[in-house]
Amino acid sequence: MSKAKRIQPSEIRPAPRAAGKVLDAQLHLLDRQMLDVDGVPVSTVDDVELSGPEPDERIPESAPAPHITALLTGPVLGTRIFGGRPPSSRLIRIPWRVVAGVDTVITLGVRSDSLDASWVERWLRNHVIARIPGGRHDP
Amino acid sequence: MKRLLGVALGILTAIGGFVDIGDLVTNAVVGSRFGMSLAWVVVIGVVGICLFANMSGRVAAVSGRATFEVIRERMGPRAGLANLGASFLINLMTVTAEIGGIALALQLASGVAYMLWVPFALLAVWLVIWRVKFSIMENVTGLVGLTLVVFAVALFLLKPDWGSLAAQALSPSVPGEESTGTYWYYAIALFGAAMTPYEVFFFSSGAVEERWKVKDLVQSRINVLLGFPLGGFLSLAIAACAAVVLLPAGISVTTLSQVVLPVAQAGGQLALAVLILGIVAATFGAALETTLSSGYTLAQYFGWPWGKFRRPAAASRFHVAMMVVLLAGVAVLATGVDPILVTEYSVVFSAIALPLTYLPILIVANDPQYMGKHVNGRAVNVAGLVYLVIILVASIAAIPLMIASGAGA
Amino acid sequence: MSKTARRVAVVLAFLAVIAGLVSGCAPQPSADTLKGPAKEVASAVRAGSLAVELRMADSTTAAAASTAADDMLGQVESATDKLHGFSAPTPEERTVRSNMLASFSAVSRALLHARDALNASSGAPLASADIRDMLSTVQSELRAATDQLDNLMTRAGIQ
Amino acid sequence: MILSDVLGSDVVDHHGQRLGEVSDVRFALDAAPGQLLSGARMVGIVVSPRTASSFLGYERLGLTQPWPVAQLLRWRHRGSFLVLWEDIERMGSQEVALRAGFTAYESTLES
Repeated sequence: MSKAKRIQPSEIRPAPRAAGKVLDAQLHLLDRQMLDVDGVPVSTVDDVELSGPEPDERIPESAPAPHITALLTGPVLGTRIFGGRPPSSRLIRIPWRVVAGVDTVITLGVRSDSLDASWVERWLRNHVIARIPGGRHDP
Repeated sequence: MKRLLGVALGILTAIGGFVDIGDLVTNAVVGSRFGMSLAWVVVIGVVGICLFANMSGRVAAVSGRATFEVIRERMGPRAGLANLGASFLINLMTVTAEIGGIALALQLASGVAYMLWVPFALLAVWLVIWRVKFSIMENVTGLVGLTLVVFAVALFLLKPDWGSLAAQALSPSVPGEESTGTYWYYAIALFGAAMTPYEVFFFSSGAVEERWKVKDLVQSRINVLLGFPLGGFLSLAIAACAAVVLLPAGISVTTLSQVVLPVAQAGGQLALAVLILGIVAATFGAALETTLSSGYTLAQYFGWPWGKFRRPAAASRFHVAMMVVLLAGVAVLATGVDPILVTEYSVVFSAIALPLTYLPILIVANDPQYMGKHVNGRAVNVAGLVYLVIILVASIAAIPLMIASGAGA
Repeated sequence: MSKTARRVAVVLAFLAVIAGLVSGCAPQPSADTLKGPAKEVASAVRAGSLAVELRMADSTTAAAASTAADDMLGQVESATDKLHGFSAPTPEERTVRSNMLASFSAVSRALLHARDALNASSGAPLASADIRDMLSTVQSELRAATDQLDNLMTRAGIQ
Repeated sequence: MILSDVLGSDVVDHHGQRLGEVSDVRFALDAAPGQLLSGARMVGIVVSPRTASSFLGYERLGLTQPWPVAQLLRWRHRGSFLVLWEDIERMGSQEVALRAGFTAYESTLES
């Protein structure tokens, strides 16, 4: 606990109002369930990808604010728990443009089967479940 | 009529969930060693499970979110994973114990060694999970499990000294034979058996499976308030039967074959047959619930599609996870470990993991973003907090007491 | 990530403490350690007795009663193993232990007979004199074994 | 960059004096309208003086029940503030540096 002594800003002003809906990532995005256009669970939001800035590089004044490019899922969860960072190529992305709504769940405007995020589900379906008699029938 | 049928969900979780192998064994052990002097714990446990099952059912009905989705979202990935690990381990232990319980009950019925029944029990449980509709599953095991009422009938037939039973229950004291540490260890075991976390996972996920809406809340409350006290009543009858017959005879329960002795003495072969049927139904129902619960918790943490209302192909990871759990449970049994011992440990570990499950439920039940105007009332919050303190104390005390009492030896 | 490392260290330390406590509480050799196994066997033989009694009254099935006898047999075996595991440093303790072991094996024999008799009682009508005789013989054997063990426990100061 | 890079990072002012940790990143749905939902523009970061574990959101959502839990979490997060994107000079997984003369705003969300 040998953190440097902390200082507190002398004045805290009322926040300016934003025009659109305001989201806090931890509160409203991370770890929420994502449902596809038919209400089928896709995955959880394990992390969020931004358009910038480059880590540890000086941000020029009046640089445009970054925006969310994609919601991430899959192995990135492990790095959130145990630390580290996966290579960018291993991230499974759900592009922000397919996100249709943010509430207690995140709704997507596309079908689950069209997303990379559900490849394990499809693999197990085709290689295990569908091969057992009754696997494709309603219970 | 439909509403009447709906109450069966409550009765199922009461019989198959409240009275499962854990309650059967723990209550009989306690009755045979401590008489009715731990009855108060069952009462506290019943009130607690009513409170939190009702809360988790309400969250599921209003928001459509089952308990473990809420746990992940509120506690974050790290604490959520710790909770998942603990819950999953306990679920696995409970699945193992329940399948062992089915096999032990079938051994009592047939005289054929229980090990030979394990593969049949496994196959039957898996087939039901694979093919049978949720509502049929819950109604059949629920109704057949009701035959456990034979414990209460047996208690009447035994013509016990009701006054002394009541005295033991109302002014509890540690019997001279036993140490205080052991008494409190079993208090925690009983509490854990009554409040096992898988019940709320199952209950809330079941509400989603049955597509409960806000208008079903009244029914959910009836289910809980009727079903769980019935389960608690049966638990007390089990303990009382053991207290009346086995305690005076100097028999302390360690096997399922001893649990049934009082009922056989009171009601003869017919009662015994009914009882074995009830035990098979209750452990079978609980095996289904715990297997499903382990699938629910995993799927809800990782956001997979889940539920028996989907065809297996539409919830492939969920079904694969449950197959793995069932096989793992049977692998544990194949080592020759005593299922009753697994049961006794599973209820204590349940008690240890309780706060991880119940705190997030209490918090989300207060969040208007999820609950709208159906947030907890003041009385429910006060009761919830009181229980949170009890749960926390039980959870912290469990391991020291387990060590001090040599796991109840 | 030093925070994570610290958390891991705390968890590991906690586990180490628990492991230490558990191993520190392993059974120590003393006369008191006889108490556990002795009580287990005392309970087991009584349960066997009750099962035979219920079978004689036709209250229970052969399958359930013989399962009970078989379970109790297993319990006596595990108690015997436990007793073998304890060391008895003084001569008196050795005597008590060997008497106890003898008594356990008497119980074990009686339960074995009980199980076989209960098994044999299936199918045949209970009224048959053979079965009744057989069951009452094992019942008295169980009683004798119980009395022997009880005496031994009283003498050893276990009650 | 991804969010977990910055969440939990230390926040320092331009002198390197420590202010707290990044407990959340705030967005507003007011960027260029997309097909389904507007783009999510980063508004700023929420700095908590003590802990990054945002746990449960009591600190910003005006939740008051059950009160002992609410009070405890609120107390853990007292003094949290919001810093806008324009006042951030550098963002990294160890440290987020603010520009000289940054402004601290209230971090509460109106719900």
